Amino acid sequence: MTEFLAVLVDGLIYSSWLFLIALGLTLIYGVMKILNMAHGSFYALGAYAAASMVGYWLNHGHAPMASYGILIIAAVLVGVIAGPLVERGLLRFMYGRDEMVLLLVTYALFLILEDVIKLIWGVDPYFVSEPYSLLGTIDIANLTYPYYNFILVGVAVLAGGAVALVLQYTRQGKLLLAVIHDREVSLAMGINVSRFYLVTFTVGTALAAIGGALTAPTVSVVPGMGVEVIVLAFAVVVIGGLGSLQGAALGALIVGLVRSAAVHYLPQVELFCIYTVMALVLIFRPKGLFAAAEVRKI
Amino acid sequence: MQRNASHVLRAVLFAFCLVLVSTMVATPGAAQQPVKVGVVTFLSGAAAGPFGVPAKQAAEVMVEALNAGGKVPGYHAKGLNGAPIELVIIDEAGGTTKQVTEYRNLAQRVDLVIGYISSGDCLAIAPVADELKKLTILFDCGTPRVFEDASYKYLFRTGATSTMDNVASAMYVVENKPGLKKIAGINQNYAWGQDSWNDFVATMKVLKPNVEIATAQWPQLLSGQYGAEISSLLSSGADVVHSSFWGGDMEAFVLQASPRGLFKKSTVVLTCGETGMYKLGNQIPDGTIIAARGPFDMYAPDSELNRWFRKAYMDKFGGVPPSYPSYKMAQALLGLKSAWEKSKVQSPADMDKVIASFEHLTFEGPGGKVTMGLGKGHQAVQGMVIGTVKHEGSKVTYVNVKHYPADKVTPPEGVKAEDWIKSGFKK
Amino acid sequence: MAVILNTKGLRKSFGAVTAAAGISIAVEADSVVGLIGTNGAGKTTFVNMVTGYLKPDAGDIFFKDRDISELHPRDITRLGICRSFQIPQLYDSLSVFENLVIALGIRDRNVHGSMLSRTFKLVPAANPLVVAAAEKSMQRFGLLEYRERAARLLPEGVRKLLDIAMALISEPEVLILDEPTSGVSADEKFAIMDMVMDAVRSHGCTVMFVEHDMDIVTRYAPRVVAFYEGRILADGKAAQVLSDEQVQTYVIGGLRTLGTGASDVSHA
Amino acid sequence: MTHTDKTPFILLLALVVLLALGPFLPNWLFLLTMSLGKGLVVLGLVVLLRTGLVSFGQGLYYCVGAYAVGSLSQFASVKNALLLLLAGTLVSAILATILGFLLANYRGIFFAMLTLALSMIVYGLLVKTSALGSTDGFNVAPASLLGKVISGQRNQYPMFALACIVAFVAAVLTNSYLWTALGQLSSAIRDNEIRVEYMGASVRSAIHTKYVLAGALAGLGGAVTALAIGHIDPEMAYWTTSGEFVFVAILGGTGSVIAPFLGAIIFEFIRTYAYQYSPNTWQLVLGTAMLLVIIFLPAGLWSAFARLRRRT
Repeated sequence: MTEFLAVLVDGLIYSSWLFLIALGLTLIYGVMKILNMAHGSFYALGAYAAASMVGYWLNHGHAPMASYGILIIAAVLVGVIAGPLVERGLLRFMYGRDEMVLLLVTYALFLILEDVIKLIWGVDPYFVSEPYSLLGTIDIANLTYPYYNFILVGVAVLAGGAVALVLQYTRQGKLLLAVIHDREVSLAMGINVSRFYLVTFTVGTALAAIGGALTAPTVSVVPGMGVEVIVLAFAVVVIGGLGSLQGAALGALIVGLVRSAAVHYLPQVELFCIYTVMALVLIFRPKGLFAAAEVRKI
Repeated sequence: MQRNASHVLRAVLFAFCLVLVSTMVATPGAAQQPVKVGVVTFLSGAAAGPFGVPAKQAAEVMVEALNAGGKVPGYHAKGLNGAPIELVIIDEAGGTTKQVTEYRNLAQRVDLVIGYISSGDCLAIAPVADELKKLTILFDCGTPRVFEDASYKYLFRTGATSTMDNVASAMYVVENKPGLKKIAGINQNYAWGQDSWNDFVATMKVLKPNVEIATAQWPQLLSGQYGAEISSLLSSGADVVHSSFWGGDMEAFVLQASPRGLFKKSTVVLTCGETGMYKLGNQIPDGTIIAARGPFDMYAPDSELNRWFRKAYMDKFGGVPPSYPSYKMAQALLGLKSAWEKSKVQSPADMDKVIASFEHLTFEGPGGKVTMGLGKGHQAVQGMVIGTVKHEGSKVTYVNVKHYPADKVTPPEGVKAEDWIKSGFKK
Repeated sequence: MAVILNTKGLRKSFGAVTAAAGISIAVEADSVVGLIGTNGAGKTTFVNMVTGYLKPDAGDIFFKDRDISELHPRDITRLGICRSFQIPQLYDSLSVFENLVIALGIRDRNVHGSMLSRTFKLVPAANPLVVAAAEKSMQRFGLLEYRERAARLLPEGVRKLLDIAMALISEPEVLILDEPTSGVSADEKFAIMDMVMDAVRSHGCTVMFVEHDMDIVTRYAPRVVAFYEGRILADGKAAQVLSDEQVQTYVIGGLRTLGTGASDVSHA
Repeated sequence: MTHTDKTPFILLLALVVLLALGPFLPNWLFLLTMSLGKGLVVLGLVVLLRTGLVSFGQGLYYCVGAYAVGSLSQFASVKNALLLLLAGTLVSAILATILGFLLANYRGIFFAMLTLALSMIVYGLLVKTSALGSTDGFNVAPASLLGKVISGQRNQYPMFALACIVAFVAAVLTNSYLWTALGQLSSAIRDNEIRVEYMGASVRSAIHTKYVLAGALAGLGGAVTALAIGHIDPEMAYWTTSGEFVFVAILGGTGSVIAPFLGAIIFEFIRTYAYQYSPNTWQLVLGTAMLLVIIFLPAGLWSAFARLRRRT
């Protein structure tokens, strides 16, 4: 029983981590129909930025508590700098090209960013573990968890909720939904699609960076940390149904729980479980759990 | 012409001195052609930080000193028999398919190759080295399969296999925790992790037949998130947790596990822990058992050579001490130098002489004596050292340091490591 | 005359909307039938059911006394029922010639067993027979001048023609045209229908066409079936049906608002 | 598109030139052999791309083909190169036939992702099989042909020649297939599946056939690579490997069966030079090269050559 509780808690923590990363990915896909391979690089950028900024802050003996704020600031900075740079500087010249071409553009971008990161931060690991242990720990199912883990859960819920609310209740959000539903019609209706693309991509990038920034204190920030998360995030988004918010949430939850169950009860299969889940979901729901509705052709 | 004469003169004088100080004779003339040494090590990806770059930097320090001559204690002759060493460095990232291709390209440009951290790459390169008749020195990769599955003429490995890491760790654990009943493991889900865990468990089964395996965790390589694994380790109630994690994964594991009290509940053995120690510093809890894949870094002997190496390295790279990959790279270069000068060859042309004198060679590295004792004289054997972390104020020290002589932790010639362990370490 | 196509009590509803509430039509071989009705009256749904694109909720479809209501479009096509589309369904990135060659390639498979066994012997574009057939068809529908133009670049009228030409490639026994002249300028529409009718007459073929344009209906369809809200309002000789009171109010009235020359109908 | 297809003659010319030049560039033979192996996989991918399908899991068949070769020479000590290549192709084709029943229902990104998932599952299985060396894989013994050892030799020419001939045959067959009615269906299916069905052809079975062809070619490519490298490991099934194939396919273009080989060769050369002359930033170089191609040659490198040919 206690082990089962542990499965739930571990699963929940892992899910929120996944969701934070997948959220930006699914948002960008939903609006721009770009499956962004470089998403992982933005995650890494966020981690590096956070690690060096918080490191600087603490080394100068400032209040450790403020480091949480700095994590977020670092991520947002990455978002508002890298996002527009990439969207205006590269992607906007590619719109209208095939989805796969766009996928490859972002793949090229991913390769480039890998080295850019290396040129800026080198290959040595960065640590900022202080924020992780700062808040102390709590015992659940006679296991110790740092409170920080639950901050991650909180942020994930917050981010998801915020995006959902914006889409549902603000005018801009409704317009965005229109763009998601049908780009051509929205254009015809005079919606400034390119502005929405810019905003969406920036927000998506920032979300990836936040994911990275909040992960930084729990890991050693090293080259290549972005590679592994890409395909994970893809799996989550595809399971949920591309471009679907609740899909990403459900996908993250499923993957998170399945993985943590595997770790607790059957560690041998950890390697497959995510892809098996993805394959199974696609076999039974070919377009993911929350598939977009098909329009009648003739 | 004038220049040439002065060259000869200088060379003769130089040679004369050499005769006095050592048996190594650098004969004039040919001694000026540089020997091109290809160095293959991770410059990108996750293995660059902990292994690739420290190794590369060590190569640069050593070559600089060797070419200058008279700096490296015990290796005073310039370069290789007076011939300067020229490094050609390429990235090891990208998988075996790409590495074999790059190895073939590199082989055209250099006289010999030193490199390879990934066991997969080592296995793939091995037959190609013999095919191209290109002297190739593996400096770090751990799998014993290289010389167990086959034997090669042009291939050498100046670092010991990973067998001794885990055999010795198991012995150390048993000696220091005689009461242990349950062991657990967390290892990356790939060949390195699997082999390490298997050797550790096999040794345990021999030393403590009734030991129970609480859980064996297999996170994916570079997954970075170990929450669930740590929970499972915590609830497993194991006395000892074995991990062959390296680099970022190892550091992430420590950062995530120590606030959750895993290091208090059980004794953690990190067989590759050393690479992270300098950066992790106080993050690493007291009582953690750390190995360095040999007598390297903090476990290195207090020899003149080692003192020089540490100083030279730290001077060049802003006070960062060399970690075991640096030591192993230095070891490879010194092995090469010894063999080269023992064979008295003048030019890379007669490489076969170098190879002949490399076989069964014994030489001094910053980590102490290295003997090319296995694989028909192509595979190095070395003693193993393990210790336990103890913080002295803000300073990390290592207590209860145990040395394991080579023959206690490595199988005899012609016996596969796993069979040797299962046989109860028969000699 | 023998009934070639016979539907009995076809029902189909999408959620709350009933698109077909028991459609029963018997079509004689070599006859020409016009289907009229306002938008949403259920004409296209009927066509989609007959051609296997939609499965009827209830009722049966017989083609020469064989029940085809469970078959796929491809099987029905192979049996000899072909259709054209309201929105032309073409291979937009390919030229007119390529569109037809592909159609012919598929027909050859349908006519002569296994595609692989045959096609490895025959590269359609290299086969004089195929090229000749394609050229004949282009010539018949006045497509020669567009031979090498990509389908997506064709004017709407030409797209319609190509769409119909492809439907006719496999010389069907029953040809169903879904609004052949919609989106075509008034001066083109008769030309199009004439071409189609010539082509059809060259080999015996039953024709059923959905139309909003009463000029076309009156000129080409001896028999007319009027649809209204998924039911058949009237079915019989064109003159009767078109003069039928209900048809006048519900169908033609509805269509007049579309201004599709229903004015002519009054003195038809 | 009247059938004035010169491709077979160009291919024959290329074959002759390669075989003739081979002896004079011994240092490039290995790289070229590898490129041809990769080109074969990409050729299969091009067949799918023409149908509007992108597989992110061709690595699966590439790997299975290689492992078929490796296991046969390891455990059944089969040494005949042709036999091994045949085996690699067949095993992949069979697997593709089975998986094809499932995958023929998928389109677009979901096809891509399902193929990716399947190949990653195979990757996982291999990593778990320590009998096959887990991630370290194992070495493939040199194979022979006509009683002469051709792979794992200092002299790369025989292996290179074999690769050339295999690639030539595969390319010619694929090319003639693409000209058949079934082959022509590719663009038809990409453009309008409804019309294809209404013409009386089964989209599903057409896609299935193409998928099997692509799988078989990937298997053949893997087999060639396994013989040339002399070592195989699960990395071949990892998603980044499959991604690289897609990259090369786009780089080369889908305009001709020659394009994949062109793309593969140029890709290998760019990468090798990047590796040797900017070891610290080769990914940056590769990524930039890729962007330039996508921006300036939307239809791939082949389009540039096609233009030249039209001019002359």
